[in-house]
Amino acid sequence: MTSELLSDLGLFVLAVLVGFEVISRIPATLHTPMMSGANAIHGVVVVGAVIVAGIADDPFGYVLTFLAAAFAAMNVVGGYVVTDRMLGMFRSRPQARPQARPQARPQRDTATPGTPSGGAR
Amino acid sequence: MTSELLSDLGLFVLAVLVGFEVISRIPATLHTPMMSGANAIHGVVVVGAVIVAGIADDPFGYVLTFLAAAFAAMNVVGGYVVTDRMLGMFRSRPQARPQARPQARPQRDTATPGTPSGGAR
Amino acid sequence: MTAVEVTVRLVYLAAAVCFVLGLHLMRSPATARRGNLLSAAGMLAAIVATVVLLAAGSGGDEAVRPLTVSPWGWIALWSGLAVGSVAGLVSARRVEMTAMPQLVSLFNAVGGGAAALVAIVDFLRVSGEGVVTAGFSVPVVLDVIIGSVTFSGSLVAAGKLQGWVSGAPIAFRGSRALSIVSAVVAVGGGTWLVVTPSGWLLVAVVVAALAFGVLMVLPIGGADMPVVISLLNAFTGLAVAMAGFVVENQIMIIAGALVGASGTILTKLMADAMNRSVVAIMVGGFGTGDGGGDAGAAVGGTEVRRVEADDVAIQLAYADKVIIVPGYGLAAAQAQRECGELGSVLSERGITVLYAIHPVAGRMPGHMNVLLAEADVPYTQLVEMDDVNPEFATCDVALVVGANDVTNPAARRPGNAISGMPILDVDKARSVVVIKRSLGHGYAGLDNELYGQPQTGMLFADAKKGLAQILAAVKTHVG
Amino acid sequence: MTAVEVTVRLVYLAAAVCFVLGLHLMRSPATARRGNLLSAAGMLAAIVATVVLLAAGSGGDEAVRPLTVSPWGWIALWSGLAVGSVAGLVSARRVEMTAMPQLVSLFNAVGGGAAALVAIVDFLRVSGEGVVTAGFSVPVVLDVIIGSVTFSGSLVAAGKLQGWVSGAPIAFRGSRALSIVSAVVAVGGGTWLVVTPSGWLLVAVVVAALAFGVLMVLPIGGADMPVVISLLNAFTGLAVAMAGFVVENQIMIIAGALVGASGTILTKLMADAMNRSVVAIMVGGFGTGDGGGDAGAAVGGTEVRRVEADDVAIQLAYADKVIIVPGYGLAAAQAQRECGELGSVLSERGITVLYAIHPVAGRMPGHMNVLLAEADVPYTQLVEMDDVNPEFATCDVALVVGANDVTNPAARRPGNAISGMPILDVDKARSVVVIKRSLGHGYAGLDNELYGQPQTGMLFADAKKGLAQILAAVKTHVG
Ligand SMILES: NC(=O)c1ccc[n+]([C@@H]2O[C@H](COP(=O)([O-])OP(=O)(O)OC[C@H]3O[C@@H](n4cnc5c(N)ncnc54)[C@H](OP(=O)(O)O)[C@@H]3O)[C@@H](O)[C@H]2O)c1
Ligand SMILES: NC(=O)c1ccc[n+]([C@@H]2O[C@H](COP(=O)([O-])OP(=O)(O)OC[C@H]3O[C@@H](n4cnc5c(N)ncnc54)[C@H](OP(=O)(O)O)[C@@H]3O)[C@@H](O)[C@H]2O)c1
Repeated sequence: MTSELLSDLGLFVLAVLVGFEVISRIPATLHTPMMSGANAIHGVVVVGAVIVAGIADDPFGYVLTFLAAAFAAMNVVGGYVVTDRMLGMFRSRPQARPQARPQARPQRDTATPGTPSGGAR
Repeated sequence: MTSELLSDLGLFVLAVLVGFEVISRIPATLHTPMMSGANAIHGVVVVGAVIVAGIADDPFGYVLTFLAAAFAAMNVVGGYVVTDRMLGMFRSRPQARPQARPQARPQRDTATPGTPSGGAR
Repeated sequence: MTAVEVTVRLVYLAAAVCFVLGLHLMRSPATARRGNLLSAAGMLAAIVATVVLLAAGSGGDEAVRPLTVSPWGWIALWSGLAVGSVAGLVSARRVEMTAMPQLVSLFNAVGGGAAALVAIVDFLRVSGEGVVTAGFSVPVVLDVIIGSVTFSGSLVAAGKLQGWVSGAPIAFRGSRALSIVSAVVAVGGGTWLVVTPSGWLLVAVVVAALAFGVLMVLPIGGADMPVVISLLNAFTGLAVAMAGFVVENQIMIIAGALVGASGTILTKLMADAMNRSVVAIMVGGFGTGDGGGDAGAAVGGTEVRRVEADDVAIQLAYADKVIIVPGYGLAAAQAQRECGELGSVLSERGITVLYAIHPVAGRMPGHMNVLLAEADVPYTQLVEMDDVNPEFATCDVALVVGANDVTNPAARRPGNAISGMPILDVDKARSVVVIKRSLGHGYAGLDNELYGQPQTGMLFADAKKGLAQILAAVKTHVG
Repeated sequence: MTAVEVTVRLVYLAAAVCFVLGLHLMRSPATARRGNLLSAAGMLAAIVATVVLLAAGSGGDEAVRPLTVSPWGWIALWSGLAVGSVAGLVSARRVEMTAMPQLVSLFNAVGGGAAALVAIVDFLRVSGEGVVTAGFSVPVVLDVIIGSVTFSGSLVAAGKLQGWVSGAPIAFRGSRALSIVSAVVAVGGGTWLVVTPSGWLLVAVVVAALAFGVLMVLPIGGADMPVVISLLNAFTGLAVAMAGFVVENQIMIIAGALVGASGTILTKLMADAMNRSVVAIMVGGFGTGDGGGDAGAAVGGTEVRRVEADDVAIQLAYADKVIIVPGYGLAAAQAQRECGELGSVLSERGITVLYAIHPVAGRMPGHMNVLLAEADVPYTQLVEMDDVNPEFATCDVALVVGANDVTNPAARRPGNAISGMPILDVDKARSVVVIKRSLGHGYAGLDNELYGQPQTGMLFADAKKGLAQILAAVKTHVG
């Protein structure tokens, strides 16, 4: 094992730890955007596609480069855009709603009609 | 900058991120043991003291080695032991206490004597 | 190392920080969007840095074999990037919110595929040069296997959710045996490849892994797909990290590992919320697709009480507190806007309106939140299960819209498919109204005892139509 | 790399994982102890691996200069380790729980000192060989400065808490100027050192940094010390990470960075809980030491109502729900056992007993938890501020034991030293009993309006004695 490989392994392990820690205890509300956000991050494979372009030197290589670049770009662009779209929906509207009337509840038995149609199926 | 230094820098940065993430949202109850636990971890400097022993090659160096080793060992041993002692106190006793009597509260004005001595100072 | 190389490495580190902070910020709805932008900015920086590195003619493993891009290489790269970007952009912009999971799955597929391709290209070159070490071939094999499995598996998963492949568990005679054989071939061939590197062996491994991906996902019910997709998301992360090892690129290693780990945790959170184990799902469990049907069935022999939209409207209009319980049916009927509008009309009348969000209502975690947020429901009204459950006792009407399993009191008893799953305490409400098309079963295929209880009224309708009727009735009856 | 070197690196990685998991497990009381043990196991492995590496005669920066330990080196090392271990063990075993902060501070000091020494030794050797790069000298300088500041600063902090140095802010004419000068010398000298490496310059930097450490901590009030200690803890972590860069050792880099970051967050959490900024504390704020005194003062001119132990005992014995509010006075009087015993006697009578834990009650975060846990109070009875505040309205007696600022309603008004600090809503209780020695002020030096309110009775006594009297009275009056 070379020293580089060991260092890279160290980066890998620490990144795994960061990944574990950063996710714990997020609200369920955000599970799906979070999954989508993580999905966008693995679009970093586009970096690999760029490197592959530097490796390829025959038609077959170029085809694979094209494929890798297209796949990766789709992942990264689509991933971020769709996550942003999802998250954009989470803005809270400025809304001055009277939050729960102050305990002045009417006699509900009179207010609520007795759900007349009770026909069995 | 050498490649090694860059890798080490990467480890440093990722470890910082792990540190930030791992601490967020711990109960205040555990702040002090946590501080103490982190304190013990920087006792890893004992590894440095060992390396220094391999560097030192004159009496002055040996004196510094001794000091570094003593300091570091005190940190690491003391740190872990004291943290363990603190945490050992957090065991919950198995105790079948009647948790809040079921709403059968006596008229408290009769039950609680009227705190007689009201002398001003 | 040249100055460019050093700079690129530092940019990579900064990008890694952006990714982590981005995910961190996503933990709260208020900062989530900013987090995603930060992450995207880091990504852009990393990509640009890499392009610059290649253009400067350096990079590659330790500058032993410096990378230079031929004109054809640039053409392939840029045209690929352009095509992929447009495809990603358009699909992301156009997708319906209910079709999210399949799109994410598609992105997983292409991500995993790209990771596998990276390893394949580099392996072909390196093995051509004849110096393959285990430190190189092991990540190649892992990358190719994981990437290929993710590619085909994610495509199948997306197809199932989209309805192109049947959502029901598909198993043919010998399919299990075949999937075992393909796994053995992939792993065995991979091991052999490490010992004696060869291009043909690589092809065999790829084919076997692709087959395994398909065979792994086919027998899983469509309703379990979200968990599967989350798992494949983590897989793709791992594949990318392995690709990072192959081309010795740190940002791919870090980002891939980050996604691999966080995706794993997410998968576990999702599975936990459904009271199942990831293993059970992957092996193929009780998931039975989203079967509708058997409309005539009575609940355990009991009769149910039908109600009409007008009744419901009046009940709602004169309530003090209404809790709306959305479920998969809301998503299936695309009724989120009607639901949100009803909520806001009631709110305007001074009625306290809450939405009870069960963690696994719908078909993906947070499904309901995303839908309702799309319909402009303020997220302060979205209340998670543990917080909303005590509220049912004091609410006048609980309006269940297309939810079934998550309200089924049977979960409190042992011995059935949802035993132990935490549920919404809808049955504690003074009055319950359920909107669904029939007495059909939910995902777990169980009768719902709630429907037979005296305080429950059933409004048999498609969720979108039913809500629209109620909304109209509310407006008519209480100008 | 030799096989030993590779193995050591892998062990280091495993140790790093142990440290992180250890900290992670410490987030919950149930698993905290296991976490600490895991962390210790990782530490042991890392140390043993390093010793093996040295014994095998390899290691060091890239094997360019392999490390070998001379017999004298081994002697110095082992005797140092032995002395340090015994000192650490004995002090950790013997320390009173109330003296925790000063001990942690002492460990910070020696840790920082060791980190500085590591850099000094390596610098002397490398500069002797005449090949000092910036990549080497920059971490050396950072390590030496941070390590030295931590060393002297932590010693002063410990001295203040232990009472060896006055807890009051110490400032003499020109002390601020002197501290600025020492900082300038340290940083300037350090910069110079990077340009032209020299042993004497290093000595100057060390001396200046030591002086700065002392001058930085002296003007800070004793009561602010816990925040300072936490900050110095983070500093030590950083110094160790820098030492790791100096000797190119990965586990030191990782563990040091981990502590540096987590320590920083902890410091911020502590300061936040006191409604102060870390900067304000370090620059020297309103902290005025733990002054007792001015026993005769009436609260804002109002008269207070005195009560006796017997009254309190009867009130408690016939209550349904009692909330005990411990504060610094409890720690100062070492009255935790009496407090816990009173609580358990009341519990046995079927009374609901809760302990209201304010985050900054006492003089370090979690101070009260640690004390009460020592006195065997079950941690289910320890309720944090936000959870316990609603309980006061329904409690019969709130028993305040040596707490002052954390109960002062003045915090709800702007314009005073504790404005905005969250407080315990003790004044909402039907009846309040305060045990303290006098009407003396707390840490913030403010009158407490609670004491003048009609429902409040004052029991003037040392907390330990007062509680013992109440306990005796409870036992007598209600056999
Ligand atoms: N969220 C996740 O991550 C996830 C992932 C996989 C599986 N699951 C599982 O999915 C279930 C979720 O529970 P749930 O209560 O949300 O849904 P559910 O139990 O699956 O029930 C959905 C109900 O909606 C009704 N429905 C379908 N289309 C409708 C339409 N157009 N209009 C009105 N109603 C319609 C169906 O009844 P009719 O046919 O009678 O209309 C069905 O009973 C749980 O069992 C959970 O474990 C969740
Ligand atoms: N927890 C932390 O991390 C931390 C760190 C630094 C500063 N602080 C600050 O410290 C304060 C903590 O509030 P607190 O309410 O716990 O304490 P406090 O406001 O400082 O008051 C403590 C009280 O205990 C009394 N006392 C002292 N010795 C006693 C003894 N032997 N027996 C009985 N009573 C005794 C004193 O009154 P008598 O003299 O009349 O007896 C004093 O008023 C806050 O202002 C907080 O910001 C906290």
